[in-house]
Order: sequence, then structure tokens, then C-alpha cells
Amino acid sequence: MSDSFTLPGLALDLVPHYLRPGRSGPPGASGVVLTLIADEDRFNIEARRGSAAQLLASLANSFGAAPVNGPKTIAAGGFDFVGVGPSRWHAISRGDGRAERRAALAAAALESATVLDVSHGFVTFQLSGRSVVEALAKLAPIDLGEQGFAPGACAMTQIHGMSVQLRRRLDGGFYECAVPRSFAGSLYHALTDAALRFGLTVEPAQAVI
Amino acid sequence: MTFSGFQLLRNALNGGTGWTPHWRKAEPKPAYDVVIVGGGGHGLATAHYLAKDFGVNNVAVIEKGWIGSGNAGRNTTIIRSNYLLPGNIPFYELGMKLWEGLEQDLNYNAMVSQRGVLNLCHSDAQRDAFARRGNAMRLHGVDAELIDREAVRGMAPYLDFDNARFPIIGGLVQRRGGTARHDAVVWGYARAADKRGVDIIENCEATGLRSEGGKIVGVETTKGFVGANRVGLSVAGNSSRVAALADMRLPIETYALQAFVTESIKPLIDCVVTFGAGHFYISQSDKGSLVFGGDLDPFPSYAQRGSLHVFSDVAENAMAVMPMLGRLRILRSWGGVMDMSMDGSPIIDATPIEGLFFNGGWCYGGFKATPAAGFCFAHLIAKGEPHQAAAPFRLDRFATGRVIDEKGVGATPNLH
Amino acid sequence: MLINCPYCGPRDLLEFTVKGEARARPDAAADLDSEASRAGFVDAVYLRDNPAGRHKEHWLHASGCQSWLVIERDTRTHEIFGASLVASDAEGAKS
Amino acid sequence: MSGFRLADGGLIDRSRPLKFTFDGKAYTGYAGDTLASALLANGVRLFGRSFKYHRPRGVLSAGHEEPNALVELREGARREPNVKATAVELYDGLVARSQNRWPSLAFDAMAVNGLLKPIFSAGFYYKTFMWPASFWEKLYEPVIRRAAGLGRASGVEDPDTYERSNAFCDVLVVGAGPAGLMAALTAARAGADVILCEDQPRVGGQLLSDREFIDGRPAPEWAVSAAAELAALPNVRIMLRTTVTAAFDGCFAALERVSDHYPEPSAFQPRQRFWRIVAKRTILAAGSTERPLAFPDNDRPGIMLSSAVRTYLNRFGVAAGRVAAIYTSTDDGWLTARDFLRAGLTPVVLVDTRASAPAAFADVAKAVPIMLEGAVLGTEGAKGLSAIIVAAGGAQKRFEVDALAVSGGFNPAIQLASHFGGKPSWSENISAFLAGGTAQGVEPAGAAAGVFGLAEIFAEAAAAGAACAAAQGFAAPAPKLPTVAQTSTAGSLAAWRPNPAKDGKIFVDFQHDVTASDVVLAHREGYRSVEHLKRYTTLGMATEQGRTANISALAMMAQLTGRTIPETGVTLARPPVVPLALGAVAGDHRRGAFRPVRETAIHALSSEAGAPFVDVGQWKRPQYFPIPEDADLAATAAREVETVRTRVGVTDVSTLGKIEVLGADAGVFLDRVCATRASAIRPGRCGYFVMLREDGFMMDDGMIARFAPDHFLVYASTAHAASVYRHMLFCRQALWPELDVNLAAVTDGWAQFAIAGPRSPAVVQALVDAPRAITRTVFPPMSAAELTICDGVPARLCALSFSGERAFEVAVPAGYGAALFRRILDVGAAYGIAPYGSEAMGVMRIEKGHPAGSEINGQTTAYDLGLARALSKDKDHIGRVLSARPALNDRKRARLVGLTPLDPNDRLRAGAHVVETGVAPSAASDLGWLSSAAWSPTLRSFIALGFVSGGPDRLGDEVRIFDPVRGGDCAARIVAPCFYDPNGERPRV
Repeated sequence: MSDSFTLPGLALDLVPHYLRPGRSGPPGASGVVLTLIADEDRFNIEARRGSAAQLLASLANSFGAAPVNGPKTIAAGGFDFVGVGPSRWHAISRGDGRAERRAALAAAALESATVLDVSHGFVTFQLSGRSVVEALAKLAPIDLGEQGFAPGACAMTQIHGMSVQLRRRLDGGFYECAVPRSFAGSLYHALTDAALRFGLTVEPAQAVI
Repeated sequence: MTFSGFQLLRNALNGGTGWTPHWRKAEPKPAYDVVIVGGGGHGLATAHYLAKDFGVNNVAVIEKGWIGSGNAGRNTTIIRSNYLLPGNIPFYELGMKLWEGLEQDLNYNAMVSQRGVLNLCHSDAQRDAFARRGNAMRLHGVDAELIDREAVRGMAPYLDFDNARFPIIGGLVQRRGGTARHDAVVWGYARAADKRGVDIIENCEATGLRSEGGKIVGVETTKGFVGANRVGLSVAGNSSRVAALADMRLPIETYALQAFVTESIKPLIDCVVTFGAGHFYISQSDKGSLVFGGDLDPFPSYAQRGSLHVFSDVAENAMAVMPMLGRLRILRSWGGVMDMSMDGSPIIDATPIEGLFFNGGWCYGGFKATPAAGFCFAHLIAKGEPHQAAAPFRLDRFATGRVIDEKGVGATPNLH
Repeated sequence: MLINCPYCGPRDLLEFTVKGEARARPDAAADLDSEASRAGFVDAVYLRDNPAGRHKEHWLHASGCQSWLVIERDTRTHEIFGASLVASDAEGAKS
Repeated sequence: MSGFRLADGGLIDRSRPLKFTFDGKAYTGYAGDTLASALLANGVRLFGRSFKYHRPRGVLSAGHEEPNALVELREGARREPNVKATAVELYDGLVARSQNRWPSLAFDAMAVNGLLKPIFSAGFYYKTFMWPASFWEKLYEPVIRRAAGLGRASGVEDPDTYERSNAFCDVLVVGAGPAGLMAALTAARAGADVILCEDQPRVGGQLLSDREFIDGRPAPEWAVSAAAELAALPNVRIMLRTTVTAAFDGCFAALERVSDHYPEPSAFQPRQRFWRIVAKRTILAAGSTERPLAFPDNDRPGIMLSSAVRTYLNRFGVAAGRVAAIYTSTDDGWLTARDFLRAGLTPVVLVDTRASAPAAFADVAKAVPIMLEGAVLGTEGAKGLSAIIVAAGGAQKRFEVDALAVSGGFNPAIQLASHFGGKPSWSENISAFLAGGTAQGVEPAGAAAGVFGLAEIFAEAAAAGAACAAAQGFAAPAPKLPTVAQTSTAGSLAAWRPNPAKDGKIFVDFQHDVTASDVVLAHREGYRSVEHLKRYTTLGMATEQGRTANISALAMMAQLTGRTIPETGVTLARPPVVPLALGAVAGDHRRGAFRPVRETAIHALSSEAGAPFVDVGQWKRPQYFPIPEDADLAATAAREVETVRTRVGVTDVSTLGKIEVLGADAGVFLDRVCATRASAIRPGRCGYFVMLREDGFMMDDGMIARFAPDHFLVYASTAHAASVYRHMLFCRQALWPELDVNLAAVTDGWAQFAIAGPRSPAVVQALVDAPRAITRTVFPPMSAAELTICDGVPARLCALSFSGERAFEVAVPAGYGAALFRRILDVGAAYGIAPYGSEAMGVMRIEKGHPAGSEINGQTTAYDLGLARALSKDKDHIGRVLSARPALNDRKRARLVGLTPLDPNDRLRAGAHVVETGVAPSAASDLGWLSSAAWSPTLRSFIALGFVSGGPDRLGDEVRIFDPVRGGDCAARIVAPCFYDPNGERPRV
């Protein structure tokens, strides 16, 4: 939504009330590190009827690679294109230069897709650490094994009664749980409860990664 | 033989040799006035009332397995008449009245226990909905009390009043509601019907419904053809399958409902408690087991088993409302096969085939309805016209729109 | 129960909601107020097939990819013979 | 030997003594003991009392099949009833008590029940306690309830925590006995992902109980090395103290006892963990359960299953008694005799029901007196066994013994397989049921498959492991099978002959005190199908689920009816295999975490402002914004309403469902989904919509904003948002896939506030960026626009009024929500703004007669709500046809009206009924009910919306508002459902 927090007029709510940065659980190295990604660009892209092929071609043309029609991540043009459903993707981008990327995406998808800015619709928690898979296995009813959930894999699934987009980043060691914003407090509690016994560090909210 | 304490003593002294089968092991005669298909609680109750109240004694009940092998033996034994809609209240209240005199009527102790049914409410809107229901009950002469949080605490101090996700703000109580020993209801009706000459024929499956010129003439069974002037179908769980024998389609889908018992413990939960913010109800049997259940499995099923998803969901609900249950153990769970009708209310009606009558679509209400369903079905079969209390339970109500939808979820059986 | 979602792969029952028999909506007859039209809708809405055996059903992968699926399943054994998207989503699904 | 502990041997750690108490008395055991083995070692034989007759009972088994030795474990909130002493690992400080006895275990007054046994026969309660009817609840039932039950629940919240987890594998192996280990080794060596679950704290299973040698080493050592090899493989997970306890379609449930071997869980550890395991193939190697034999007084403490005797001897170094005898119908008794001999304890007699001695046990026959074709006729003893009477070859002999090992064959542990509904099949060979059909990829192996010779077990388990691996594409090398000495313990059933004098003392179901005479009675009274037998006598319903009882009873009934056992029937095991704590199944879905909470952007702000929240579905909505001057919350609501009616207020409406409808066919699509004509809404405008269900009843109503020809936004009600979205997805994907339309639920992405009241235009004007003007003519009611506010924040603005005043709804990306709310309050301060909550909003919508959740409750039609005219008649849409059914348009239906009490201060409450005046309230005079009610500060009266039969035809009529469950009763008048500004002039000013 923004390249900085200082958009005129209104301040972004970057530090939700449920977030409790710090170290908890048994002593020793933290098995899980949780980071709230406070500000990211996230676009919901859905091909128009019959236009999926055209959309993919256009995206490939603009960004050098096309997303795949499946629950996987393809990095292209500064976006992670994550498959979330048939002919639907989330395009996620962080860091600088987002305004240009937004414009490029809008242009590339203009003819063949509907694009919605859903950056504020989701809250994303990033999880890492040696026990992250074990902690997530307590919550997610899906196979997170190395083969079942390779780097770049994405699963729309259910955690504690919430629809969660669970994703393993292409760099492998980081997992992300994106949840509709109103549920974020409950998901935060579910994640931190699950991770507590491994030793948990909650980092202060990070604005842009 | 009439059961009594005296008989019990007498037989204690003679080694129990005086006891005889509670019902004869009958084989089919060539023809009957009435054949009831289905030896569950409803079918046996129908036969009992046909013989006792409507003077029809030449009756056979045919059952494909052993009597009570369907939902009569797979429920959570709750009896109540705390319904909302005018279409339902008189019927279930007729049932409550029959429950109240059942043991003396049958000379069989079915352990009808009016220990009270408490429905918990968790929001102002829910309390108002309960008030609407309680008032409707009172207007129909049924007992109902709306109680506040402190009164709930008095009845059930072990509920989670302080940390719950959905706070308890009060409850609707029907003190005349309670439980009954489900198997004993089946056996009691069987014994009483048998005494009046009804043939109860087990291990006899209906394989065809024979009609001539639009009129029923009998039932094909695994024990041969059995002639009948009138045939009543009372086969909840298999209604669609049996109706298909007469080329009928029903506004019914079949789903599995799980139920659970814990190991026996000393008295802990006195009344029946229903959690209003989820799907959970619980009572304690006379033997000491906690008996409880929750939501339907969401997909049509004829398998008598449920899913882990609902198994877990029920436990979550239990812990949400009664955190003291944590260390108590589920001993057994099982799945009943539910006739879920399209509006959540039952069907007791004649069919397009003359002399063929249908009773089914009981959703979760089948056990508590046993006496009333038996009575009203007997009335319909004997007199050819519905009993007043069951008059709304017509097959044509879906075409006309006179549906009786307590929950207001429409034609989605898995949400009723 | 595990349902093999064509998009997501095998997923647990808890991610799905079930609508019931996969039956087509009746064609809106020329005369919407005719008896025939009403009978068609009564039939479709209330008199659904309820077999003990193979059954085609509409399921929604509600917590997953939000696709409506047609699932063919045995209601006696719970065996699933296949799950497909209710309407192949044009070229997108195939590319 | 101190107590019954042997001087050496066993797999216990004698260097680690553990102190514990039972019934207040202190004892010592060792690490590796169970509570049962430690008590036996201390010479304790009396563990508990039976359910009905309160007979003294000891230990029968060494596992989960234990019917007798039940205790209350731990104290206070952690007290747990009905714990099997045979399945409790001993820990230091363990506290256990006997249960179901009064005043003490040794002297139990309820044992008098035993004398009344002829009266307390099966089903006695069905035959009496019927007179007078009212005495059941008052007298009989309370007595029965107090007498029944076993242990006592703590009655207070469980202080421990539980967690759930998920695991996935190619091959799940249930049980790490010889079969499980061999199968796991074979599958894992082939490369398959293997999970091996073992109920016990160590692997080995039966190998720990027997004195077998494998590859020349004691069997437990082989088990340890097999486990070590498995543990070293990256594709294997060994889960100890984990019982696979239920099979479901697509997964298994397993319980891991994480902390039950400690006094209490350590910090951050759960007590138990409940696993969902998804396996492509499963090998069921859960072993078998030995059956006792039927003979009079077969329940005295000291009478123990033969295999359990060996377990205590070999695994725990405990002798079942000092002078032992053996009674067997299988070779298992001979194995036990041999192990007794090795321990230096010579049994006084071995009674075998069979005609010949097994050839492989010549050593035993030489050392122990053998009685073939023998039978135990009875036993003696007070609190424990002291003697047995044995008959063989026409002679009777009495032996003074304090232990009797019994073996009546083995039941393969097939419960998991039968959870899938496969009917077990009877094997004459082993006189037991085997798994019928190998449903859902479950393959029994080892004793669970009825295979009892060790060499055979290894061979078949290896083959099963290889087959499972191969099915997943892993080729298994031919396994090298361990070398073992063959032994076999295949079982047979000992015959029982009915004997009225003795049958009352032959216990079939120990825990429930079901005897052979109860089976005879059930037969006599016609309860002959196995399910009737079970239900009539309560056989097999005890805490061990009939493991030791069912087959004996079935055999008895078969004898009585002259049928075979399979003809008599089989009972299917139902989940769980081993009783399962409710807390464990619920996991961490406890307290506030039972279900998720949805919060809006101003949750923290509202909370700080002291607003109480109300649950609306999963949402938490601020209900009031009290200030110190308010007398009470009713005053708060009145003040908030007055603020909106006279000045301006702001409230959070973010919970409304928001569904984007995009594409060239968006209008066509919405026309088919909605009963109203959405396509008639012009870009830049809003319109009212009604959605019906296909059955013609109301689904929802609300507003649609159209921002562009191909872009609509549907505002669904909070309550129905999720179901409306699912329904629209169905319409789009299943009904009309040809339409060019995309849907997206964006509720969470936007914070939306209603700014309502005569001064709202000024507040909104102060927010929007220039050059937009907010005036009656430029931005009239029902306008909609996408714009920016507060210097560049993207926003959506609609001129919508729910309150009946000039009002706007402004939405911004949710991250700006809190800041916008503060800004509105800041900007609005000059105009006298105040925040208002859901309560005031509700009051104002009742004043305006807008239907909400209580009115659109799934039972009402558009006709009922007076909306029939809003429906378009000239197109097909969902619900169009069935909404025309006669009963849905009957004038006599309960239809929406307003109601005002004749005395404005008479309180109206939702849920009260509307009845005719002048006649007694009854079902016949019942006209309807109040759906919503409130005190209207505007009208200075209570007001209500309600549904009254033929209501709109009765405007002006006086009726009675009857609310007996709350003591309400007053007179009221039927009025039109809009109480305030009926012509809707105020929003246009």
C-alpha cells in the first residue's frame, strides 16, 4: 500500500495490540522466531474468464517469468507470485521500489485479469528457527515434510478454525502465515502457544523486509 | 407375567427359572392387517399403540436385524419437548406426557428420568431467542423457565463462567425433560406389543413393497412374502432405501451423528446440559457414564462411523463449557445414521400408494419422539387420517411451502 | 477423511463444506410461475438423491483454494473415486 | 525375596527406588515398574472392588485389558478416576487410592450386594422400581446412581495442558513388538517414511515378557538393537508411550503420554499429545489379549492371566505368588510353568483342559505335576486366593495356592481394523476373530494377525513391511530374518457346561460382574443376539471394553443356542481402542482459544475507551462507549442515540461483509443472484438488494455500491457474510461459469465507519481531499465514490443511512482504520461528535424499522418483511420460483409490524409473544412474537418490531404482549414498523 509510513494524513497501525516482543519459553536458544511483517504489498490477481493463458503470457513478458497455476511460488519482477486457487495468485512485494512494481503489474494484468490491492486484508507472520516445522505441525493439518512442502510451496489451509495461507519462502528456512486481518490476534496466540515450548522470540514489528 | 419386586424375589429364590422371553421369536404368518417395517423404538411403539389404543392386533413388526439395532440403540437418550415452532411443540409434548406414564403403561422400567434439560445461552440475542421459545412452550402448556447466570451457576457450578470464549449469561430450563434408558424403551415396547399378540419378527429384511392397482398388498421379505392390508414404514436411517422399493423419493438425506460415553464415574452432572455457542450436549447415565454428542458429520453417509474432525470438535466443545472434563476419558464413540429431512422436522404421512404409510425424517429428534411417533403413526394407520399433534408433518409441505424449520437454515440437512 | 483437491492436493475434511447432491439447477422455464417450473424446483431443492452407494456431491474447499468441487464418493464406505473442479476454470486451469 | 519381588532379574532399574503410596500406605518400587507390578512386589493383592457386588479384586493382567485393578491416581484437581494400575508407570511420589468402596478397601459395606446376587441379576432394574412413578427420580435413581459409577472425578478444572499435532508417513507401524519392529525395519531399510508407535515406554512388546533368544541373545537385547538401527535412520520416527487409539477415514488418532510418568508435567510441557497421523499404509502389530477361563470364583485376587504372570516375572522381577498353579487350554500355560521353574518356583500343578501334553514342553512335564483334561471346579480365599479345587480323571483334588495363572487363548488386537466397519472373521484355528478385510490399507501382522510363533511372526511381518514399502515405490531387499527358537501359543476355547448352582460365581465380565448365570438369564429371556446380550447384561461395556469378556460370553451364548460363535454374532470395536482423555482430544482449544476471535481496526481503541464488547458470530463489536456522566449503560445508549439524532456520531461498521464483484458480466451475475435488480444501479450510486435462498426464503439484504460499470461491491450483513460469499462462489463457479465475473471477499481489508447525524456532512467534508464537495446535491443519499481522504489515503465513500439520519459510510484500508477513527473524533469534536456502539445502532435501526438478524432469521420471507414489492418479477433469480409458493405468501403468516406499549414505560423485550387481548393466552390466541425491542430515547417509549399473524392487516389493533418466562405482560398496539421519520426525509436534508 505504501512505500513509507509517512503517507500524508493518517498513520498506519504498525504495532498491533496483541504483539508482545521478547523472549519466552524454556531457557536456551530460541527454537522459533516470529516476526510480524507489518507492511507489504499484496495483490490478488484473478484471470478473467478464458484469459488465464493471456495473463500468464503477459506476466512472463513483463517480468521474465510467469506464475504457475498451482500452490507454488514463482519470483519474478520483484514479486513473489503465489498460487492461491485456480487462475488466482497473490503477488507479494516488499522493500523499496514498490510503486514502480505496482504500476508494472497493473499494466501487465490490465487486459486479462482483475487485480485487487489486498495488502491490508492480511497480516503476515514470518516464522523461522530449528523447531519451526515441529511448531507448525501442531497447527496445520498438512504435510510439512521436506518433500511435501518444498521451498516455494504454499497451502491455503486451516489453523485453529482460521483460513490461513501457509507458505514456505523460496529461500527455504522461512515460513509465512498470512491470515485475514481480523483474525490476526487469534492466529498470533495460536502460533506463539504452539512455539512456546521450543523457546520463542517475538521480534518487534518489522516495517519493510 | 407382570414384572414387580415380588416376581423378582420369587425368581431370586428359584434360580431365575421362572423368567420367560420378553417377546416371542415369531415367524411370519401369511398375512396381517398391518405390517410395520422396522423394529426400532418407533416401529414397536406403533405396534403397541395399534394393539392397545386402536384395536388392531393382527400386526407384525419385521426387523432386518435384532430389534433396536438402529438409532434406538445409538442415541444420547435425551427426552424433551422444548421446541420453538407451533408445528412441533404439541407433538413433542404429547411425547413427554407418554414418557411420563410409560413404565406403568408398559410394565417395564425404562428409567425415564425427568432430571431437567438446561440449554445455555451466551448472548442477549440468544437469550431473547430462548425467551421466544420458552414463551411458545408456555403458551402450549409446556413447562419452561428462563434463568439467569446465577441460577445457572446454582444448577451447574462446574461450567466455565470466568474464562470462556463465549460467556454464559443464562439458560432455558425444561425441568420435565431428561433421559430414558434407550434399549429398555425398545424392549419394553416389544414386550408390551408381544403381550397383545403382535408378532415381532427379527432377522427379516424387507426386500420389496408389493402393490396392485395403486394399493399396497404386502411386503416381500427375506422370509418370504407377507401379505398386509396396510404397511407402515418406520426405518429411520434407511428411509430412502426402503421408500425406493416403492419408487418413492423422499425429502431426506442420510448423515452420521457421533455420540460418546466416558468411563463410569460417581455422580457429577445432574441434568442434561446443552452448550449454546457450539454443538455439545451431555448427561450422565444411571451407570455413571457421561453421555454426550455434538454436531453432525457434514457429508451424507450410511456408514455407522464418524470423522476425526467432528470427534475433536465435540471434545473442544466439551472443554469449552466444562473444563473439569479434561481428565475424564472417552470410552466409546459410535455413529448413528440420521434421517435428516429438508426442514429439520419429521414426516408422518400417508404416501401416494394406498395403504402405505411413512414415518421418518427424524433428524436428531427420533428417540425423544418414540412414544408420540408410535402413537401418531398408529393413529394414522388405524384411522387413515393424521393425529392432530402430527398433522403438520406432511410430505407435501415442501411443495406448498409449509415447512417447519426450527433453525431457519432451509433445505440444507447437514445444518439442521 | 482426505479429499484430493485438484488444486491443493489431499486435504482434511475440516477444510471443506458440503452442499449435497451435485444436481443441476432447473432451467428457468419460460413461465416462471408455471406449475411445471415450480415442480422442477421443488424436486431439485427438496427431493435430492440419497443413495447408499456412489454419490456425486458438491463440496467447497472453503479453507483452501475456495473451489467448488464435484466429488464422487461411496456413502457406505466413504471411499472417494474422484474430485474435480465444478467447472473447469477456462484455460487457466489447464495451462 | 521381599514381598513377591524376585532377588534379581527383570528389566527394572534396581538402583532407582521410587516411593509411592496406595490408600495412604507408603511403598517402594523401582524405575521401570508399573503401579501394579510395584504393589504386587510389595505383596499387595487386593486392588479394588467390583462394580456391582463389590467383590475383592486383584490384578488380572499386565496391560490395558485390566478389568479389576482400577485406582484413583493423583490428588486434587489432577485426580483421575478408573486408572488401570497395570498401565501406570511408577514415578517417585505417586499417590493412588482404591475406589468404589466404603468405608475401606478391606472392609466394604457394599459387599452385602453379593448376598443379594440372585435379585441383582441381569436387567433386574427393568422389572421393578416402577411404583409409585414419582419415586424414581426421588428415591430409586439417586440410590442407584450413588452406588454405580467407579471412581470420582476431580470436579474442578484440569490444570494440565494438552496439545495436538499432525504427522505424515508412508508406513505407520502400530506396535513395536517383534512383528512391529521387523515390519518397520523392512519398510524403513527400503526407504519408506516410517512412524513406529509403541504404547509402552520401551520397545519389545511380548519380547520383554518372554525368555526368548533371538540370534543367540536375550530377546529384549535384540529389540534394543533393532530400535537403535531404526532410530539411526532419518526416515523413521519412533514414538514411545504412544497408543494408536482410533482409525478414521484418512487418518489415525494416537495418544502420546508425554508427562504421565512424572508427578506433573514440567514447565512448558503438555500432559499428553493427541496425534493425527496420515499414513499411506498401516501395519497393525498391536499384539493380542489373553482370555481368562470360566470357572466358579474365578475372580479372586491371585488369579491372573498366564502371559501376565510371565510379564511380572520376567519384565518386572515379581512373582504372582509364592505357591502357584496353572490352568490352561493353550501352550501358554506351559510357557509360564517353564518360566516359574527357571525362577526357582515350582508350580504345584498344571491343569490343562486338553487331552495331551504339548511335545515341546517335556521339560515342564517332567518337573511339574500335570493334570490333563482337567478343570478347576472352584477356588477359596477371603481377600485373595488360598486354594483351588481341581478335577481330572474323575478325581477331585484341593491345592493350597496363592496364585493361579490362567490361559484361555488369545484375541488378536484387531480393534483398529474394525473401526473401518470390516466385519471380523472367525478363525477355528486359533478360536478367535481376525480382522475381516484389510480396509483402507491396514494390514495386521504378528499376533494381531493370529500368528504366534516367533519365527513365523518375523517372516510374515517382514513380508508385510516389504509389501507396504513396495506399494509406495520402495523396493525392499530380502530381509535377513533373525534366528529364533520356535514356540507357539495358539489358543483354543475351553468348554463350559451350564450349571445353575455354580454359574452365578463364574465371572465373565469381571468389572461389571456379569456371570455365566446372567448369560443364561439373557438367553432365557430372549436376549440372544450378541448385541442384546451386551446391552441387557452390560457385558463388555466396562473400561477395558470387553477385551477379556466378550469371547467367553459369546461362546456361552453359542452353546446355549446351539449355534456357532460366528453365527451368534460379533461385536465391532468402536473407537477409541484405549480410553482417551477429553482434554487431550480438545488439545489447546481451551478457554478463550476455543474459537478464534475477529477484531476490527479499532478494537484496542475501544477497549481503552472502556467499551464492553458483544459477540456477533466470531466478531467482537464495541457495544457502548460509556462516559463517566452516564448513569448506566442504558443511559449510554440513550445518549449515543440522541447524539446521532441531534448532532453527529461515529460507529464502526467494519464487520459488514464486503464482496467485490468484478467483470463485464458483474451486473448480469448480480441480477441472477439477487431478487432485486442490481444492474439498474448506476455507477457512482448505491442500491438496496435482497437475496433469497433457492427455497424462496430470505437469505440476506443490504446495499450494493457500483463504482464502475464492471465493478460492484456487495455489503452483506455481518451475520450472513460468510454464507453469502460461499453462495456467490457457488453461483459463479457451478451455476454460471460462462459469465465474465470475478469475486473477492475483502471484508478484512477495509475499516469502515458510519458517520451519522445532521452534522455528518460537515465532518465528512473535513475529511475528504479537495476538490470533492459533500453536499445534498453533489453527493446525495445513495451516492458512492472511490476517492482519497486525509491527504491521500485511498477511501470509499457511500452516502448510506442505517440510522435514519443524513449519514455516510467511509472506508479506508484497514491499517489506517484506527487513525481514521481518531481523526473523525478530532474533526468532529467541533460538531459535538461522539462514538456510538452496536447497542445505539440497534436502537436506531429499530426506530427506523430496518430488519436485521432477528428478522432475517432464515424462517422469514420477503413477503413477511414487507419487501415483496422490492423483488423484481420479470427475471429469473435464485429463489424466484419457490418464493411464489402459496404458503410463503399467505396473508395469515406472521408478518413484520411495529408495536408500541399503551403505556410507553411498559417494557417490551424481544422474545415476548403477541397474543389476542381479552382471552386467556394460549396456543390458540398466540399471534406471534417480538423480534427486536428497545427503549427509544427519541420516542420516549419502548418500541418493538415483531411478527404478527396477518399483522399489516391489523394496524391499530390492541394486543397483549405476553412474556411469562420473564414475567412480562402488557398491552400494546400494532403499528407500522417504522417509528421515526417514516417518509425518510431526514437523510435528504
